[in-house]
Amino acid sequence: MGLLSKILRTGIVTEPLGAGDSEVVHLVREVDAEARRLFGRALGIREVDAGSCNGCEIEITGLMSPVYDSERFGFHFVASPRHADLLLVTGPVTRNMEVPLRKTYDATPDPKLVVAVGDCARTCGVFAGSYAVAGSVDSVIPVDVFVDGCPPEPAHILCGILTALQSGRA
Amino acid sequence: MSPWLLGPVQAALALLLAPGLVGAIRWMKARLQNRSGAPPWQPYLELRKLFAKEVVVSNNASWLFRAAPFIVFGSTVAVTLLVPLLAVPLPFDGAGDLLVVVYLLLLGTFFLALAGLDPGSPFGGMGASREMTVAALAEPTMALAIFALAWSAGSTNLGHIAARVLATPTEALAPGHVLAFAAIFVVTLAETGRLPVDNPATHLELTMIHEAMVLEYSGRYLALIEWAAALKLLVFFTLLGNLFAPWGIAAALTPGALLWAVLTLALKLLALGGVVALVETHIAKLRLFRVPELLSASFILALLAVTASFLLR
Amino acid sequence: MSPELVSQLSVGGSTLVLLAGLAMLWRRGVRAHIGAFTAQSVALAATTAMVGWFTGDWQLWAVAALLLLIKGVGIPILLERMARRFGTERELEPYVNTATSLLVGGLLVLLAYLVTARLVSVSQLPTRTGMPLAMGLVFVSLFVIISRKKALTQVLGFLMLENAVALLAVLGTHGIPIIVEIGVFLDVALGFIVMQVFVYQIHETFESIDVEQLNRLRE
Amino acid sequence: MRALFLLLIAGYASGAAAALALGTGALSRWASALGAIVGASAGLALAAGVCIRGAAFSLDAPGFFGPVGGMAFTLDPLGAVFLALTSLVAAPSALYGAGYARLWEGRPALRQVGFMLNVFLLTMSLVPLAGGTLTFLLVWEGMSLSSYFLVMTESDEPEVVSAGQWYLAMTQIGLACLLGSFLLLQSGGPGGFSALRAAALTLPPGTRDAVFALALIGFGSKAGLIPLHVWLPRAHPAAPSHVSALMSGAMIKMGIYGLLRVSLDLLGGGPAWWGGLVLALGAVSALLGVLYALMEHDLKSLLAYHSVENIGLITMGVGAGLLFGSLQMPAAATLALVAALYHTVNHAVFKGLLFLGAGAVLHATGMRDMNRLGGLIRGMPWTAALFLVGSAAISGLPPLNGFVSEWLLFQSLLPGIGAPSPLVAVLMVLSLGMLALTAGLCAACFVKAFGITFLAIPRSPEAAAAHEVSWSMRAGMVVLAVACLVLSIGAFEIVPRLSSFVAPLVGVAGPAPSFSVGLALQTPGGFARMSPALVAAGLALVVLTAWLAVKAFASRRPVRVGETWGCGRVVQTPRMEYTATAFAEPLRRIFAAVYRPSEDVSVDFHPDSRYFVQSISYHSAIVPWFERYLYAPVISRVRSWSERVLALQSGSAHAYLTYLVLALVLLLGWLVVTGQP
Repeated sequence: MGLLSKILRTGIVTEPLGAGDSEVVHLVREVDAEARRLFGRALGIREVDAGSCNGCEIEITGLMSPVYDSERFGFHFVASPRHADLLLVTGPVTRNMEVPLRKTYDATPDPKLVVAVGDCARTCGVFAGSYAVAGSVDSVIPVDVFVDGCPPEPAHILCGILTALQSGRA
Repeated sequence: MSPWLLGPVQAALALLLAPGLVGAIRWMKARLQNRSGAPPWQPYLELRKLFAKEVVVSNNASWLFRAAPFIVFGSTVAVTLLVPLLAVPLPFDGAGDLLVVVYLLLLGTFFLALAGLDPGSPFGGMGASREMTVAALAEPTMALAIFALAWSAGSTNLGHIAARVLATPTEALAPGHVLAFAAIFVVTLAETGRLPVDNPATHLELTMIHEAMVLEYSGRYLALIEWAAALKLLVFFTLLGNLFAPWGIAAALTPGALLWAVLTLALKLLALGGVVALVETHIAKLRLFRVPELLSASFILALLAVTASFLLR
Repeated sequence: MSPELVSQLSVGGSTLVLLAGLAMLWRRGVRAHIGAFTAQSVALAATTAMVGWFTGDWQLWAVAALLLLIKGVGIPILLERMARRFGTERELEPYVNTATSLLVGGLLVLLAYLVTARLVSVSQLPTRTGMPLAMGLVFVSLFVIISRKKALTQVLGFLMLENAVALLAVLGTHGIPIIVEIGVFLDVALGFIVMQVFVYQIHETFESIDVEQLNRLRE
Repeated sequence: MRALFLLLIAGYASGAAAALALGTGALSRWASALGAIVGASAGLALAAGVCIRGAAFSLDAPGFFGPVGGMAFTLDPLGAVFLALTSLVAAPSALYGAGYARLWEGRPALRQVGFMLNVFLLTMSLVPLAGGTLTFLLVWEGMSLSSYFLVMTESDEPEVVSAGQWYLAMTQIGLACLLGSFLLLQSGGPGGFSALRAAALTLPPGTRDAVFALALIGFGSKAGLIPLHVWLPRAHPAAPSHVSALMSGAMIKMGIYGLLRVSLDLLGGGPAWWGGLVLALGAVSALLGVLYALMEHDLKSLLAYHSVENIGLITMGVGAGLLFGSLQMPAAATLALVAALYHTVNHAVFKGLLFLGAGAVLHATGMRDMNRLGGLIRGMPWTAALFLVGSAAISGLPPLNGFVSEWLLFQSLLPGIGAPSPLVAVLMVLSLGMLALTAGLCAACFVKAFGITFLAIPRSPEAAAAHEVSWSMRAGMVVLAVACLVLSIGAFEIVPRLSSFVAPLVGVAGPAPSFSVGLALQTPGGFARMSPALVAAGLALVVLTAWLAVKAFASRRPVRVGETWGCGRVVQTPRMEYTATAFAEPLRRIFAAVYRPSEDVSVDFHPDSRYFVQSISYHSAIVPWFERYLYAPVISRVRSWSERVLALQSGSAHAYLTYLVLALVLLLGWLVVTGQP
């Protein structure tokens, strides 16, 4: 019963989402109304690591922690792109990950969104010009929102996703 | 309300409550993990979204892949016609008993496993193989627990069992009943893919059993399968609730009694959901080859239940 | 208390006692075994008290209290200390894996039911219905002793056997006189102390309480 | 009735004659098949006539063999059920065989198969018709020999020859036991069954037990009960598919018929240990049958092991019936025997369908190994759908007939738990647990069999190039598939009729307990009610409404065909799929105590560097308990004895003459000593 009493003692630790600063989040493509209406309250996210150094991954796992708790917005992380509505892509697209990333994009049913997380996703960051990098994420698949930062805070990633949905709810 | 209308009303009610039950369990688990979590009605929104989404089907899949969701959903809904959700004089009680319920659920598992194999991905094959292994090992426990119940109630038809326990309240505390309840609870955790056997919230394909089979489904097919899985959980909870503690079930089909029956049913489902949430917060997933130990323990519980019902003959 | 309520309660009580025995077969950790033994002793004391209340015999109440005191509290504390000193690492791979030993346990209960069927039909006492399960526990505890490698687990097996016999006595004959009961407790305490010394010696010579090491003693 | 009987014999005889006379072309194929179909339909009509009228039909030809004895044919309702199921499987198999036989066109084998098939069907149909000992043993041996020749059609492959040897040895041992059993039974009067029934009452208990034991061994070896089942997984895959469908569907049921005829009809029931032994044998056969079936990845031997499993289920019903009969529980005994009979008919239908399906797969791809099949549903949609119906039926899934008889079996074991003696109650609980485990494992095995063979990506070029089989083969399978559904829906009509056949055997005076109320089946004492028709209708209705609702409310977007999701791997090859061995691997580890699996993996690396693997070969085998620990010692001892006896064959004529004289003298001496007239 030690666990139960610890649970009761700590109580709910989820913090309300602060107003994210706008220059980190760049909306690239206008999301059509039907997708926004659908995904407003229920969104399946498939995280794709296209060659990232895992800095962004650690922040993304922060999303599922009790403090940021992305589930309260109706987001839940899914195992297969077939179940997903939004691809959370991190890292520059390496040569090996170019085909798998495109296959993942094709495997996701429409309507679908793509949020590219981290500087590498937009400008290949420190890995720019490397022999192993095929290019930034938007050169492989169409991207809706970029979230800058190396790595971006979980709050910013959350704002990025919410911006993609234009719901912007706190 | 004519008795024949009770069947479809029960089915509709079950369809309505099932996603809510899964949502409530997720909400309780979230609260036990100290986070606010999604609201309990989140599964309804997910189903609405899935029904509107596009369907992507693998090029290896055959017609069976597209027919399986309807068979799985249909067989589970057919079970809700047999299970005493609201009232005891069931119109369809003569059509099927507890064995028919078990075999209808097996029909759903059979076609879901085939649909898992169809696209030809290794995950689907792995999920199908493990799901059928667990289902096969849970059968003997289910059979013995059914007969422990049926033996003390004088019939395997669910209406009779519930009516019998309703008539003699001390029957519910008989050791045979309590042991059968424990055995069926373990089988519920195994059959509906809850924690000790299979983790419903996992993302790692290699540890999945139920979800590995449905990785290939999307759009409305996935919605049907998710809804059928929630319905199966509701059916098992109703079996646990209304067969072992049938108080609150309407004896007459008056609106007042029915309303009271819906209320007590919801309460029972929440209570059982709470127990499952607590169990899932406290224990970790069993390795696949420790699952037979859990199922043989539940078989022993069922065996003792039958023996106990001998002794009190 | 009407007779059939007593028979129902006696079956319930002896089922709880038997379940604690089977939990010993199922779980592997030594600490879990001690917990199972404590629960068993408490259930046994409760059943004895129930029978005492039904027959109105004060001796049974005294026996129940004694049971609770010695086996419910005393021995588990000693066991806990032994477990802490001799290392509570999990039961190594027992001779029979858990799934098979559970199935064997189930078969033993059915065998017990067969063995005591005639006995049950002969006796008129309302508590006769619990006797097959008590006999089942006798077989299960014997199986625990032969199928487990840890000396500590075998000690628990012996204590469980003693519990089973006590339950059988209570259910079969509504309790034997208090003097005999006290004699039984004394020999249990004595046996337990001897075993404690024995386990201590094993630990000293082999640094583990794995009974299999004893095979090395033959020349 | 007499005309139908003669038509039956004439049909099969004409089919056999046509096969011999009309050469090896298409004409001979169709003529022999037509003859068989005429004979089968005559048999079905005869059986239906007897079933509906309930009265026995008998025809005696006393002087047929002169002084030795006559042929006596009687058909009582119990025999009629077995004649019906034989004919029900015979007609579609013959139709299927006509298409299947194109394989042997232009070769003498076609003549042999055509002739032997008709002789086999004739003798098998006459077994339930036999009314006397001589007739019964004659047609029984005819059935065994003709099926032996059918198994040996492709006798150029070594394993077919060894299968034939196993099969012949086991059938002759069975015949020897039957001879012993009937001789003991007939120790008094002439050969007619009615005379035997009278004689059996006067037999001392010791002889009755001996008769029962010998009959159990003889009929058990034909039925394939566990210790005597070794020939079944060898002979069935070796025989042509429509023949194995007939063997599995109908021939092994003759073992059950014989057991029922001897133990219930001739001996009129016996002590409780008879039923207990048969029930225990059935439970063990069922569980071990399905466990061994799980480890097979050859489609036809998998189905053969499932025949052992289903025979186990039927024998459990027979055993329970015998047990309740001896405990004076007539209603429960009738229910158990009805469950056994109904499962016999159902198994004949869906096992015949499955074997024909496996034959179609073999015919189209030339392979039986499931690990090299796969994706056949695209090339062979009809066969896949029909095999799916067979798989769902055998796994006991609701709308089909397997479910109804398995439900009846469950309900028939239940009253046993309330039996007065605790040993019976414990036996019932254990056999109930084993029955449920068997049902679960059977469903798992058929997900493997159907899924790996027909779904996903073809694992070999032959599987990819598979095409649908000819219409006649498909027609045969469609008839059986429809029969599966009809037998389930019509249960409320069939079960009361079966119980009226069986009740007199178990000593139920007056009207037999009818187990059906309106559309539902009801067990004695109103213990359980279930209506297969309502369940099937309800299921169909709900699935239809779900389909319509989804079509109406779900999104209008067209279905997009994409690639299977495999974590984005670049290419999707058949080697990444699950195979039959991989599918059954968790169960193999869980039941390792029964299988004792042995695995050896050999890896050979690339010559240049140890880090690159050239090929990995994985071989795993399970311990064949019965062959290694029961049959091998017996065979080796028999061989050693035969070596010793070989010494007698010294080669000199004089030695042989002396043996003759010696024997004569001994015989006369014995006569003098015992003073026999």
